[in-house]
Amino acid sequence: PSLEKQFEDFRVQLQESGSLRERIRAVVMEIESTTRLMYASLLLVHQSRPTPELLEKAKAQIGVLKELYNRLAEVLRECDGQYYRYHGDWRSETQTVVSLLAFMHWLETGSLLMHSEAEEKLGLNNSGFGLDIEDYLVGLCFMSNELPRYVVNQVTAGDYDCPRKVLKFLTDLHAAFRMLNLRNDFLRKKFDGMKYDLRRVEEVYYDVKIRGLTANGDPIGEQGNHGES
Amino acid sequence: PSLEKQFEDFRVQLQESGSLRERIRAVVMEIESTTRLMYASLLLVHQSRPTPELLEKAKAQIGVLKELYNRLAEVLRECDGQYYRYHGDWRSETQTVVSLLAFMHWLETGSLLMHSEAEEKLGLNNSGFGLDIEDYLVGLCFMSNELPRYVVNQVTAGDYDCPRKVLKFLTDLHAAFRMLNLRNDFLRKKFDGMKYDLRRVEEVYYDVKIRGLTANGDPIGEQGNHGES
Amino acid sequence: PSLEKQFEDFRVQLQESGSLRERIRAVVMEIESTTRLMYASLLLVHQSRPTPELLEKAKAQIGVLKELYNRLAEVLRECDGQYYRYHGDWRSETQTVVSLLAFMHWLETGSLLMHSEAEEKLGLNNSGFGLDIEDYLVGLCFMSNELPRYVVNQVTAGDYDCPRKVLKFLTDLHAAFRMLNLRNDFLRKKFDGMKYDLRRVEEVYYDVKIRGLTANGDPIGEQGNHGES
Amino acid sequence: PSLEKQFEDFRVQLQESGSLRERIRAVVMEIESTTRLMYASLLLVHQSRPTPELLEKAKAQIGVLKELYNRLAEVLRECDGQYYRYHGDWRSETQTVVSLLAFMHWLETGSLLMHSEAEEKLGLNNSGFGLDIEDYLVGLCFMSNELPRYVVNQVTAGDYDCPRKVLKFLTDLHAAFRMLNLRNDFLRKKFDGMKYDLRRVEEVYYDVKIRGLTANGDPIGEQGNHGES
Amino acid sequence: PSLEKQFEDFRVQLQESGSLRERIRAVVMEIESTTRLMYASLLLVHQSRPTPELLEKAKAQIGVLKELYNRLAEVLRECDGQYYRYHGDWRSETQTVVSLLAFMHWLETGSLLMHSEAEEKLGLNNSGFGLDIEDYLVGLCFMSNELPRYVVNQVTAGDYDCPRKVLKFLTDLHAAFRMLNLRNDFLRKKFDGMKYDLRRVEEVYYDVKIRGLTANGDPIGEQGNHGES
Amino acid sequence: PSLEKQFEDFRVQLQESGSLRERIRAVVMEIESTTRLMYASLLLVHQSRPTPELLEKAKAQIGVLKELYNRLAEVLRECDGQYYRYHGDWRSETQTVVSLLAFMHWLETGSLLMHSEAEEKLGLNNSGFGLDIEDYLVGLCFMSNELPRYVVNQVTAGDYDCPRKVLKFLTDLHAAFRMLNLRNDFLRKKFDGMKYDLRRVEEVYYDVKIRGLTANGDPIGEQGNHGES
Amino acid sequence: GSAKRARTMTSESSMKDAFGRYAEYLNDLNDKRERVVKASRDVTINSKKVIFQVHRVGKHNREEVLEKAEKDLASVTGQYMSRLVRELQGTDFWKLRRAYTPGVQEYVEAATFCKFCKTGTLLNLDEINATLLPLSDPSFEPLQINVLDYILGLADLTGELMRLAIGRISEGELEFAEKICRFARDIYRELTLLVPHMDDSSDMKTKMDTMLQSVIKIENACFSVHVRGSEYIPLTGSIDSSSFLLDMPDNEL
Amino acid sequence: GSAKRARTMTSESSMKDAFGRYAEYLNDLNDKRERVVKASRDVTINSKKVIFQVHRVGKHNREEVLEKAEKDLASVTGQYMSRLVRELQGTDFWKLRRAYTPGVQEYVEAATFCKFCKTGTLLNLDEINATLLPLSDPSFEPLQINVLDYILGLADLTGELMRLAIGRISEGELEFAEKICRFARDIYRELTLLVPHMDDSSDMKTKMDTMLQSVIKIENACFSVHVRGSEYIPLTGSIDSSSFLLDMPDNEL
Ligand SMILES: [Mn+2]
Ligand SMILES: [Mn+2]
Repeated sequence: PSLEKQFEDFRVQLQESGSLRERIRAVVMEIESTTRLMYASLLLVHQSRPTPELLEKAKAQIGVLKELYNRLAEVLRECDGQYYRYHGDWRSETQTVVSLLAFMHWLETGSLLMHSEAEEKLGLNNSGFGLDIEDYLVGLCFMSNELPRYVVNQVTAGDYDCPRKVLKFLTDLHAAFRMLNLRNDFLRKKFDGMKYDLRRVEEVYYDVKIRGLTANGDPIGEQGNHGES
Repeated sequence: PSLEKQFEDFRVQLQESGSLRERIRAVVMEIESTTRLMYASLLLVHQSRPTPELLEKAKAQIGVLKELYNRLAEVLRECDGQYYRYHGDWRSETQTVVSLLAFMHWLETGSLLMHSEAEEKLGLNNSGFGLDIEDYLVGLCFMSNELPRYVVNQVTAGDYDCPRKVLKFLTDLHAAFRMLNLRNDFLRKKFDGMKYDLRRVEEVYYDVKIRGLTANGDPIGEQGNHGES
Repeated sequence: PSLEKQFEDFRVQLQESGSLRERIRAVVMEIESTTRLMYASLLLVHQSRPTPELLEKAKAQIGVLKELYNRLAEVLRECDGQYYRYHGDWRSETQTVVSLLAFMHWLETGSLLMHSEAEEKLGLNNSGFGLDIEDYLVGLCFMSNELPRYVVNQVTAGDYDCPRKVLKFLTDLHAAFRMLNLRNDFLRKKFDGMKYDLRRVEEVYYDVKIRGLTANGDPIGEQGNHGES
Repeated sequence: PSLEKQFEDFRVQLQESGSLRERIRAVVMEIESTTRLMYASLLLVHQSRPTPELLEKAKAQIGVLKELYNRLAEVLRECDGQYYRYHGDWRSETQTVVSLLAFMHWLETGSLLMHSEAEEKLGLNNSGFGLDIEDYLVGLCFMSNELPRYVVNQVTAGDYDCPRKVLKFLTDLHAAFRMLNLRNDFLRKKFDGMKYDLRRVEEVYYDVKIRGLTANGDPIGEQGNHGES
Repeated sequence: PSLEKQFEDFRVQLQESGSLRERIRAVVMEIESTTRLMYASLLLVHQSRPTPELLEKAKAQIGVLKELYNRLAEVLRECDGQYYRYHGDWRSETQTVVSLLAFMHWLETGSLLMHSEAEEKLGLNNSGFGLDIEDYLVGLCFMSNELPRYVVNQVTAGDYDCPRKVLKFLTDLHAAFRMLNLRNDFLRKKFDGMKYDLRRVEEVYYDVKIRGLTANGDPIGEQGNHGES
Repeated sequence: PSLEKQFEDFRVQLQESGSLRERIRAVVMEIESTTRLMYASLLLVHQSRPTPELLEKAKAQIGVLKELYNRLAEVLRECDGQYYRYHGDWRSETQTVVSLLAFMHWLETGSLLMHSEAEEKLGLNNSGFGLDIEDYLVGLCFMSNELPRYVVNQVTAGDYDCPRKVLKFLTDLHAAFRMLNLRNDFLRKKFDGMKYDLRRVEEVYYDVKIRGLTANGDPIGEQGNHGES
Repeated sequence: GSAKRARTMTSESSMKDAFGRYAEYLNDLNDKRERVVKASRDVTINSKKVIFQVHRVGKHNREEVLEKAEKDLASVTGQYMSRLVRELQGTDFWKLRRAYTPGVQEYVEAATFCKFCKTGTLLNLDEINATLLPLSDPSFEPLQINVLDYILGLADLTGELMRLAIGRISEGELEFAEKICRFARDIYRELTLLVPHMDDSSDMKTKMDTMLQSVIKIENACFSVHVRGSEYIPLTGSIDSSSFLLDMPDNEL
Repeated sequence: GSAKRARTMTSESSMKDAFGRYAEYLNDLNDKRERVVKASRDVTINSKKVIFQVHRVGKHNREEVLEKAEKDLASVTGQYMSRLVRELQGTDFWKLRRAYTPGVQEYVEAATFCKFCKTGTLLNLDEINATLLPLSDPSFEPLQINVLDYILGLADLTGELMRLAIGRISEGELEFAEKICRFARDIYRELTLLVPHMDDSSDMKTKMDTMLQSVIKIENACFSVHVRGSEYIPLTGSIDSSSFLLDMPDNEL
């Protein structure tokens, strides 16, 4: 009898935990689909100089995300102290969210999106439901992965000052990361990849500089072709 | 008796299904060998600017393929409504067929081979035997994988306008794919790889443009930008 | 424009197919949970001689299954001729269903559940939605896997006639299967396992016989006479 | 400055979390080494009928474990609400602990170690640091894996009543588990294995019973049937 | 040109080898199907005392096999010295053939089918196409695997002299095998299994002997309870 | 008793070896952290022309390293002749050390740090604790990987003589490496990468040369368009 | 200037000299490794033969079979282990361990297997190493099998013990089978405590799983004999439960 | 009866005789396999050395380096391949193929690599096999490398060609690099058509993937040189796009 009672209790608890997971999954799928939309908008920066309109469109989704994280927090509120039990279920999507927010922030302001700013944008700074630091850092690494591509396409489109700016930003970011004593885990692996982004941006900066394509010079097309001189 | 009767029926049905499979297999092996010949011909586009003769040779095989798919359709006609039962037996080969047709089509016309065009080329548009959409899409992903290599070799052969054209094409294709909400399956994985093709073509375009290498020796500025055309 | 139109069509079709899959998944999960209940009831045959009540309880679920397969058939009705496209989504559960029905049928009647009987029980014999023969056969193999355990436990419980009956049944079933010319696939592998079930039942029959524990002999101890059954 | 400040904060937090992990690791390694000693002691039950002395030796380690879990709880107390963040670091060892405790408990009392009893033995019932239910259940599955071997060796040592007792225990445990609706995860996989333990014990019981080997030499019939007691 | 010529030659050679393989495969499939028939006949020995008619039926197939191996040898004759290139294509089937021939031979004569006798039966002793010794030995192991089942069923059917004969035979065979030094390969693994066959036959032998069941005694069913005799 | 005694001895020995390993690990972690500091200093050469001060700071750590290797040698001294048993524990870190020392040495002297010089700097030349030659060679490959980046950044910073110097050095180093016969191991893979470093440095050398950017010329930014100079 | 030029030349040629030495070092090392691998293969294949020889024991040929096995083992030691020892002379044994560990493990397996069959006891590492001492040139440090290789070889031994036990039961040597069972259990239990301390415990963990399976197979065989024996007591009226498994008298077959 | 007994005895002893022969057969086969494996390892390691030697070519030492490589290759043939040939004498070559295929493949790789560097052409299988003929004892059927091993060796060749191409570009030998590129592409294309006909095409498929990667690496290197060269034409005013990559004059460094 006691044994059956115990397993009956377990059944109830496991079912509750299972249905919680289902509800988390539903919210996370919406988050995923929202980031997909944001990403589709942001992809256009690779095809032309980023315009305010383009950013506006992506930023419109931040409110949606905030709402979704709010719902996630509510779901989690039911099971106090078990944030990290289910953390794995939204980790990867949240890292993507951070990378997009940080990229947009940099496009607008040229500076790094702080952890507290990210929390604020997602309405996470209060209560027990925060933005895990490692997720934030992984998100920054993902953002860094986009920068070489961005620089290459900007230069192709004639923006010769871009490499310098990105290089400055990435050098600082890389230096800041170097201060951290990372464990041998996922974050460490992602950070190791940042070195290659930095190197690639240096190369582009070199390409531009050795050819004298300066920011205040004329765009490639309008300057006399350097081959002519 | 009833039991034996039943298993006797099963024996007959399984044998029929088995011999059907054998016949499908025979046709599919011919399809495979035809695509291999086409592929070997098309490999020559990497060695010089593609000439009409080269394409002609590969195109000659399309008729063979059409004939083979016709035979496949006939075989399948016998077992109504079981297209998807045997689908796995010709999937992978059909994806390769699509990738080759789409590549050839792009070489000739510079545009994407539509699903209906692919069906038409293979004589599939009628009746119950069509070209599965996912197979078509996977085929496009395979074609995309060939493009970076193609661009590199065309530039080496002196065609400096090629990267711009390919980039335009691939950017559009990639954007179109992004609209699809793909499940976490084989197609999704193949599509994820397309990003790297795009990135590589962007790099090649950058390499050409940063050096002011234009198709006809004119400065870049006077040509259309790929975002515009 | 045409390209976008095409991909828009694809998007719609893939979404439809995706939601179809979701609906199938919902029904299949219910089937799975119903078989779990049936299995839990049937497990008790290993602990005592099967009583009619025990079978009654399990049989009560057959109606539920029939209802569920009816719903599945309705879902599938929407996509004519694509039965086998989604077949993989309910295969494994259906094989379990067959194994349970066939086991119950044998307990009741001592004979094999025919394919048509299985279809009838599940309300599948009409329309385009039938019971795949290979699924039926795999289900029989699963049932066979339960028989050695059943025989062992029945003998332990004093039923010495059981091995003879099971041996007869299994020998016939095995012989019937041998008539089929199976491909080298999952079914073949499962059938190969049936040999071990047969061998084990032979061993138990031997154990009983060499010790003279006959059906109409005296019970091992002073327990109720097995000769009555 | 702000960026550096932020990363300086991160450095501190990551270091704290890292040193916490180091401290957990140190305790866990001691737990592991203690369970290894217990396991080596318990292995002796396979060599003869288990004597109280043998159990005494293993039980002496329970105090050590309790002390270690106490230390673990203290370490965790520092980071409120992050139990599940570090849970993975002691999971597997705790499952082993449960399996050993439950095996010893069964040897002594013939009944299942309850979750609350396990917590009590390890001094975990208070405060925020409890025994995760899934870990407890996995531990029970591990214990089940030991039972067939135990039964075999006890019979060899002349204890013919052991199979009956173990079969009764395992049948009940298996039935209790079946009530749980397990996700498709590690626990589910381990539970699926329990079926084979049960089957093996049934076989051993059969081997003993078919030969009329009873604990006190009486015919089987006069003993209780495992289904009854 | 020379390069293409060479590869063209290769292609021809490999294609010839491929078609050779197809022809081998056709013969091997017939061999397989013949052994299936033989096996089906021989299976009946498990259901009753082996009668000469039963053996006759199986032996009738030996001529078919001889003819098939003759055809195989002819096919192989075309590619001199490449016996072992294609060996893998008929290995497994030949091992089964040996096991059946050896079993039948033993049923008839009570002695082991020698390697040279097996070759003779299959018409292989001449020319370059022989019976590989390892295949012969593996075949013997397969035969050994059938013997415990045979003995059990014979005793059940009342043939009490069978265990003694099989035991003598298997003991000798096992002793002979022990003369070999094997690598850690398939044959070694199969030979390892023979130990268990030997042990099982021995057990049956003693079961019969201890109960005083003699060769010309009555069938088990007609005996009294073993406790009484 | 003898058996237990022996294993007890083993346990003691292995535990000692385990604690030795712990002590090695402690030293190696310090080495790792020291190289991290050196690397952080040296990274600045990518951001500006290397100044003596910058090198001074990095060189200050060499003494620390020497001290640490001294401690490592002392630890190893206890287990005579087991250098290579534990070698894997400090291999990777030592390769990094060599790469840093060799880079610094080259910055200072323009020549290659010899194996004996490296040993001397680390105080390893005496006794049984030396610098493994393969580790030394891998270290050189790591150093080579840094050179393309260094050259690119130096040119960007206006040092146009750097490519010539690096090219000369790397050409010689590569030629020297070609004297070795390597296995298909880690070193071989690293050496394969050196070819790409060499090619990249060469490209930069010609970029500078073709544009007539001379060592004592103005930095790129301040010079007019390169077409004019 | 030409002074600078000269320096470059010197450093260039000194680099060449140095790399010439490195090349020589690597060539020698690889050649030696290759020779050690070959010697190790020979040890393996011949140790396996010894193990097969031991498996030929029966009730009536015990002495002669084991004698031959010991002679064979001695010749593995004298012919093949000694070559391994010679090849390794003057090397850091740990550096090339991966090249010879398979051979040494198989050798340990064979030697301990022989010894157990002969005496029922475990051949200790010290005892094995003592037999290796005379093979070394006295001017070098002698090759001694290390603890790890010994333990790894011992782990494989259990598989052979299992095969042996099944065979012994078939021939009615029940007590010997029980002795094997106890011995295998003891080794398993002792190794349980050593696993976490092994230098690389991952492959040892796999071996432990295989070992446990072997032990369980032996136990199952003993179980089976036992329950059968118990059944026979009332049938035969004898309490000697092993008598029914004695070798068949010749005249009966 | 005793007649029956006698028959049993005979069959028993004839069984022993037969198994004695089987044992001898298996022992001989295993010993031979072992010797072939060793010979194959020697061929492998020494063929690799030849390949390293070929990689030492530069613009100025071409003749001497290749001469030495050819001499080394000849000694691999004479010393090690000949031993392999001797070991295999009188055997069915296909039976032991798995034991020697790694060595033969590496040998094909080395021989074709040498030949390509020397002449820019592909060394045919017939040509290789012709050099093996004299190694055989005329009384046996001569060992000839089979098509499969030749093709598998050729597939590996592309990796070495890739390394060679990168190096040649570094030294400014653009035309040679382009020649390598064409050659590698040709081999890849030809093999594409052979893959499905290989006896066991699975490992060949992996090799094809690796090959394609190597070809792409060569193409990328050629691309890179080309775009750089095109940029330099207007800068240097020269149409000789390769001149800028000539070896640096000594006095400049
Ligand atoms: Mn072994
Ligand atoms: Mn190679």
